[in-house]
Amino acid sequence: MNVTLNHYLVVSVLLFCLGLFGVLARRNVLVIYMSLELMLNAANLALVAFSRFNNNLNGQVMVFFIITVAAAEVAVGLSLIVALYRKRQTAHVEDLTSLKL
Amino acid sequence: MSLLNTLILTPFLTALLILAIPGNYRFVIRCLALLGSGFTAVLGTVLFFRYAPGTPGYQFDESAIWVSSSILRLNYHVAVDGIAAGMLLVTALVGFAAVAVSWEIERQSKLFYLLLLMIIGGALGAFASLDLFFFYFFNELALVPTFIMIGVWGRGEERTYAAYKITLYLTAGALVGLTGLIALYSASGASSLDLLDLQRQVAKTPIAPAMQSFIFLCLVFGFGTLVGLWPFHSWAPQGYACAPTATAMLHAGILKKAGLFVLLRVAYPLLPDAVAQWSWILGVLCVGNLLYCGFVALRQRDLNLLIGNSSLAHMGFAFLGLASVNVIGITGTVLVMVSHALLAALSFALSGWLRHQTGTTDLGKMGGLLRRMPFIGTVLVLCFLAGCGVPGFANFAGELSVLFGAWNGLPVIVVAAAWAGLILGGVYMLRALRQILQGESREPLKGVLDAVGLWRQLPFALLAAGLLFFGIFPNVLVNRVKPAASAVVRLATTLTPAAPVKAAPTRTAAPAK
Amino acid sequence: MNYSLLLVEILVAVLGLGVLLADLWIPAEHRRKLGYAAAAGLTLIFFVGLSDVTETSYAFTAPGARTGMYVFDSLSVFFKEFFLLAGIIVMLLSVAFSDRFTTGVSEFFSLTLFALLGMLFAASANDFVLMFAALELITITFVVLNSYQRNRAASIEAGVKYLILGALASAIMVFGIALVFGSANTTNFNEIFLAQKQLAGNPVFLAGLAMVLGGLAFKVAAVPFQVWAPDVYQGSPAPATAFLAVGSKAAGFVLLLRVLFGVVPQITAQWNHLLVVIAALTILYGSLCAIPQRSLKRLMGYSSIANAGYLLIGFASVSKAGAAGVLFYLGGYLFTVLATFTVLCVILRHTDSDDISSLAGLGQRSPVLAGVLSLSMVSLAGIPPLAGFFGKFLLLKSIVMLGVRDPAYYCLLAVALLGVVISLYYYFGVIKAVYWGGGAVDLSPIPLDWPVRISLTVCVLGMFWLGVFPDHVVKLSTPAVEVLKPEAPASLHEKGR
Amino acid sequence: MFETLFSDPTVQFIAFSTVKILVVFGVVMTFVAYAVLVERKVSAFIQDRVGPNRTAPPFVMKIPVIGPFLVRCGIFQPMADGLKFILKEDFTPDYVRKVYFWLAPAIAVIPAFLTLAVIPFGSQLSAGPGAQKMVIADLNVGILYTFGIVSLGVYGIVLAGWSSNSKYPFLGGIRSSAQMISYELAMGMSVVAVFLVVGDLNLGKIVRFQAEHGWMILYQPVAFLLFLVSAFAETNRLPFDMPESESELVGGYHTEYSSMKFALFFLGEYANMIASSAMMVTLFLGGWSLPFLGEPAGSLWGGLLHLGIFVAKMLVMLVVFIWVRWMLPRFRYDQLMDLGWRRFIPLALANIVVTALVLALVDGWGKGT
Amino acid sequence: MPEFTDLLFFVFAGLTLLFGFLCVANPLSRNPVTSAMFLVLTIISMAGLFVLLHAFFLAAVQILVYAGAVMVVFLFVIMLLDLKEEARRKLNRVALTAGVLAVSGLAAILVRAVTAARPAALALKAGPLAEGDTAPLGRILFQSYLLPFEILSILLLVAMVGVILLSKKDLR
Repeated sequence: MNVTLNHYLVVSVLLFCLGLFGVLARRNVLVIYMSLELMLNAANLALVAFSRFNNNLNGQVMVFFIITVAAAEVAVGLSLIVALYRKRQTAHVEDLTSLKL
Repeated sequence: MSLLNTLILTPFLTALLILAIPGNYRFVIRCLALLGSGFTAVLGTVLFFRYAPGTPGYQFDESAIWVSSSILRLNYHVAVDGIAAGMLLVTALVGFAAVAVSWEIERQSKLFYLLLLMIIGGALGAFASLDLFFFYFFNELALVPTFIMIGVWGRGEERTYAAYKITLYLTAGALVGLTGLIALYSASGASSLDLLDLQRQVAKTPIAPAMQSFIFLCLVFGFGTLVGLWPFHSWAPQGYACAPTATAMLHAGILKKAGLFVLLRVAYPLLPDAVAQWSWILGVLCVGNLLYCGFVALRQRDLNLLIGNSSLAHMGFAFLGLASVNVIGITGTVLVMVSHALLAALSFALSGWLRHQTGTTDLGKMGGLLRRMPFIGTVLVLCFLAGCGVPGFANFAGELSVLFGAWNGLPVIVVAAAWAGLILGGVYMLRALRQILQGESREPLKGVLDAVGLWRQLPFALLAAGLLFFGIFPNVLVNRVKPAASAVVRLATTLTPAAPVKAAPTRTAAPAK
Repeated sequence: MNYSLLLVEILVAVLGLGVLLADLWIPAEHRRKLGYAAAAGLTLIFFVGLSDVTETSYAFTAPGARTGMYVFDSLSVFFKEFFLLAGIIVMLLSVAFSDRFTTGVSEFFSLTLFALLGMLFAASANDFVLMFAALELITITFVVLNSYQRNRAASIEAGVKYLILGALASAIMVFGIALVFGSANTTNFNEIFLAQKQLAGNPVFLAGLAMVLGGLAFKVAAVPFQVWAPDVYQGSPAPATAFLAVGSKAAGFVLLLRVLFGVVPQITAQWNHLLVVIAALTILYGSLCAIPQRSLKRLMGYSSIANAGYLLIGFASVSKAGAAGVLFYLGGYLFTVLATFTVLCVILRHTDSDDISSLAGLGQRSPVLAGVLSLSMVSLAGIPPLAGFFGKFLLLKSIVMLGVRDPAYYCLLAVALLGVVISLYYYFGVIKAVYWGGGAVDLSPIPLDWPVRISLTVCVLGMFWLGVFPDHVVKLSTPAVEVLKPEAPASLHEKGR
Repeated sequence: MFETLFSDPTVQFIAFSTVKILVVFGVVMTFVAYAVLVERKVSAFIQDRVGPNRTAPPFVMKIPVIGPFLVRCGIFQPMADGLKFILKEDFTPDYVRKVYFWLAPAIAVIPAFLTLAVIPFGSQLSAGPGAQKMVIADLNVGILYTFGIVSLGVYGIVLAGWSSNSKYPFLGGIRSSAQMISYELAMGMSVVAVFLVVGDLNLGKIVRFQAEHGWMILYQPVAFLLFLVSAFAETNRLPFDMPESESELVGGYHTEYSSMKFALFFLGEYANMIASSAMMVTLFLGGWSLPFLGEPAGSLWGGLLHLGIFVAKMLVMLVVFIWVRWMLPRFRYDQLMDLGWRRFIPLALANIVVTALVLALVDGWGKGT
Repeated sequence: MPEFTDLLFFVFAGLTLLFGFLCVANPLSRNPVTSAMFLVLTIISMAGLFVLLHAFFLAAVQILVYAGAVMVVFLFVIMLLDLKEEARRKLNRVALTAGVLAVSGLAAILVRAVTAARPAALALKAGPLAEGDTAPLGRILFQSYLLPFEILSILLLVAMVGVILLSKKDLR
């Protein structure tokens, strides 16, 4: 059995769905954030696989960008979560209640 | 600048001038508003009498390209035919009267006159527009001022509710009507909302019957709501009851007519197949206006609600004339429109005076006022007699024409209408007169004042004079209206030859005369 | 490489960096003036930076593509003008609002400029990679801007919500881009356009496209990606909310226009029912949920959802007229929303509450503010003679006739009309509060400083200009959509007249 | 059969790699053990003491001349230390987070060894087609690999601090992660300039470049300085041993550790030192080359010579590490961060820009492979 | 030796998925630190997949940036906040089931899409171009993709400014 593009894509899709599940099911902001990273990584895997099988490097450049963006996002996000924690002593989405009807 | 443009622009320019004046210069503001609206009234009268009677077609034609692009082509196009001439005249007159009776406004008068002038300008623009987009545009200008005026200067605890109700009903109706207009734009293939372009295009290639029906129903129900077509009428009495005098005058007198105006101008000439198929709806629903609203008026203990409901009943005549689809009926409709404009405005002006003096509109709390305010009492008698359809007033001519016109196709409804209009109307109008003017003069009403002096009497006199003038010389109006009405009827009865029109349940199309 | 195409972007970037650096040498009490300087700079860029478009030009060609990833055409210029104008007004707003920030006043200006930069790039994106980069710049900048008042719990929470949901949308979009890249072997818009016939049958491509659109739907707050909007609008500082409502939304829409009509028009035509459903649901959601709101900012959040729904009508029509309607509507929306937020900024300075009841007595306190707020509500509600009306007119016009062939459009039309009527209720609720809302305690007049006056004047003039003399903007938007190539769906063709 | 199997290049590759891994591991372990001894000796020398000089198995003293000398050198001290670590009671406090408490030392020590995989210890062992390069993994992105692995080393310390569930270890763990991340940046940026000059990320090629054109320290003295100082910070050595600083944090992240687990941290620290030294030698000090020995070895002996050169240079660097430890006082934490972020990173950036400009001006655009 | 790399693929893919699962839905522990550590492992095994796809540079960057920097910061924050709440909160079973169903549905659709799209026998046809080495990647990055690169550099600046603003102490 030869490993083909589809194998990589299936792995990537499953990883993406795992991340999505984490976002939906978990209630801790930090874990949700990690699940989002997982989703971005799934996209990275798909891009690298496509890049390899389409025989060009454009996908890999895209991965480079995604990693950059993820790093920036994490930096801002974590500082925000810390600020939230300082203010509300929680990192739980269900406690984010000051903005309601 | 041409006469017509000046007429439309004067209120807006006056409003701009007022905007520039600080809010605490109340006297200056009021003078300016009176000046502007008075000038408008003069212009409206001049226009009416300079309109050459007896000729079909449009006069004072003015047009300019407004939007011209591949996706949309709209013109600013104003012109006057007989129907519009009459409406412009009464609009200008009622507008002046409305400004004149607004001396009672004390709070935020700058804003009040701004809004009032906007309504007047909008109504003038709507009646003068030949481009339907501008008709809609001008007509909707009144919406927000109405809302704010009822809310800020209105009366009663329920004024907020009434303001919302009137706004939501009118918007919903206008939007449905707008849908019809847009559909007309696209379906006609004229790629224009200019009435002349539309007529030309429709004469060449009529609109498909199914589409005609869609547009017609949109227009009837949409703009019908603006007129107070039963059963979409309930906003009107309550809204008028809560509105300040000037707003109620303009709204009941003028703005309501815009819906009828667009039906006459657009729905009838451009959609003959749909008229043939669907005009019975108006015939049926107008009974609701005539009878239902008549009976409701009968039960009212509040002067404003009574006037409001009776004005709805009068609109029943207008609808009946439309449903008749012949020259007499349509002419009658226009006469009703014009005369009712004066009548409704006068009624609300009087009721406003009474309320201001007595502090109530409850009929049961008034009485014996004729002795204390002879001038107002006299005008009130004149006004209510006109409302009953007594000969000698403008309404008589209109209602009679409508009944004659409708007799051909709709005899049953005519009987109902005549009964409702004359008997019911007579009953509640005369009863109200008795309760207000006759009988014991109650203790709290000792201090009431009559309208004294030219400035106070002028608006009432003006409107009453108008009623009498058109009652005595109806031909002045009929001469101007009839050619336009015949044109409408001619177009409305020219069916699409190829289209197989299914036999409608009640076919009301009468042959052109 | 023709760098002169990027003149505006380069100037804005330099301006942003300049503000950031100038902060080092400017004493704290003069930092507000940096905002004026930035606004002046933007005005200058607005007037001198944009050249006329003679032909569509491209820059930065990726390997394997025939055109560049940066496009300079009339559509992009239209939106660049839009964004710059929005940026100028938001900058004035920020200055007016800036005394409510405890720290980082000049950084706020600078970040606003960088968000603007992202929008400018989004207007010119001709490649999914550039689109992604531009959108991320916008998103992350807004995360910071939204949580700028970090001593307010609401602001922080707004930031966190925007962050999480924004990152989720980004992740979905990125995965979508990966699938699109994999199936098309390019991320260039023009290349995909040429290959769309083969790609239309490729499930990977379709899945990817759907995910990309999901990411864009987040930006414009369309159902089902709308949940963030009310919370974020309510919690964020007012200038940030204003820019979010206008700029970020418009950036989403320009990209939606490019992708749906410029890249995959055939697939869009097949998906027209989906667009109809989304537009209808968005309108309904926004309108219905707005009814019970008490906070003006939150109300604007729901209103922004509803407005996104109206804008989507233009997409559902799958026509150039619809696209032009979208452009015009956005133009009107710009002035309207910014007028609202300018008033809101001033009110927040004086009452410290954005509750609608706190507007009571505004009619007496400041007739100007009351008037402007009422005008913008009227415009939002879509009533003549203001900009909102003509925009709604254009959008409704684009679908009225489609109903004959496809009854779904009648349903959409009905929903849209219903939405307008409902919206009247809550917009007029604001007017009511302004003019006869009860419970006004403080009736002291509200003074207005000159940046606020400028901003208000510009917005009001803009609303009237677009409403009363729409010709100019219609003429601008018509050629702008010429670069798009929407194809009406087959079902609307088959019984051609 | 064995012959045929062994002629398969893949099997050959695996076999040689295994041998290399084993040898390197063994050598490094020995180095670690004796680095500790050297440390103690050097410190003794600097403080004018004698250092360990009497631990020995009983029979050694019996050997004439050599025996006492070896004992006095302390050559058996490391063995005794090792024995002590193994035999000591392995105490796990009750309140720690068990899993991570156990994992942390292992995580701390592994990356240090993995780093060594890409370092070219010598040129090659023999000439001809079968010549084996003296590097375990000849990666094209070698240096990035190193940095990646080094950055994983933080986890061990952070987890150790956190899992100990007590105040001082936690502070130590937090400090060290911040410190290591900060200096990783300066370190990474300092070597960018090196790559600009060489035009390749492969460590073997970098050494070959130096063999041909002279040592990198001549071209990039600033980068070397930055790298050197950052290496001290990365290995948590004095003057940057904030994570452990005994006087403030008791013992830092390994306060709660004892016995073999403590030994693993110890091992990790010294393995890191060795790896850093090897890296510096490779990047800046010419690797296995000497000014007059530029060519890759053509024979087994040449190869061994290169190996020797490399090890010698590495030892010198190790001694520098140790020497610095006993010469300089500890920094304050804010000074440390200030130095990293506000001095080194800008300096490294400037160095990159200057290097790039010089390269562009001297050679024109597009130099490199 | 293709079988060998195939074997490696299955090893790394299996590990990636396993660790990924343990990261988001660890049945034994809901401690965020555990999640973070498994995410690190996921990232590392994914780097292995990258190497199999000849994306060497990205494999290194993946470890360097994600595992070495991003996740450390994560861990840092988790530890600083010392979150214990997750453990004492009850799971919302309805939401969980709905989530599982929705996500598995999505997974089924996507897997079907990707497996249906291309013939499964598509072979590796990687030429020299697709080798993810530093130099070619750098060239394409700094020439063709210069514009997004520059935008992202501004993005990083924004992130830096933002982080400082959000987390520094109030200076009054």
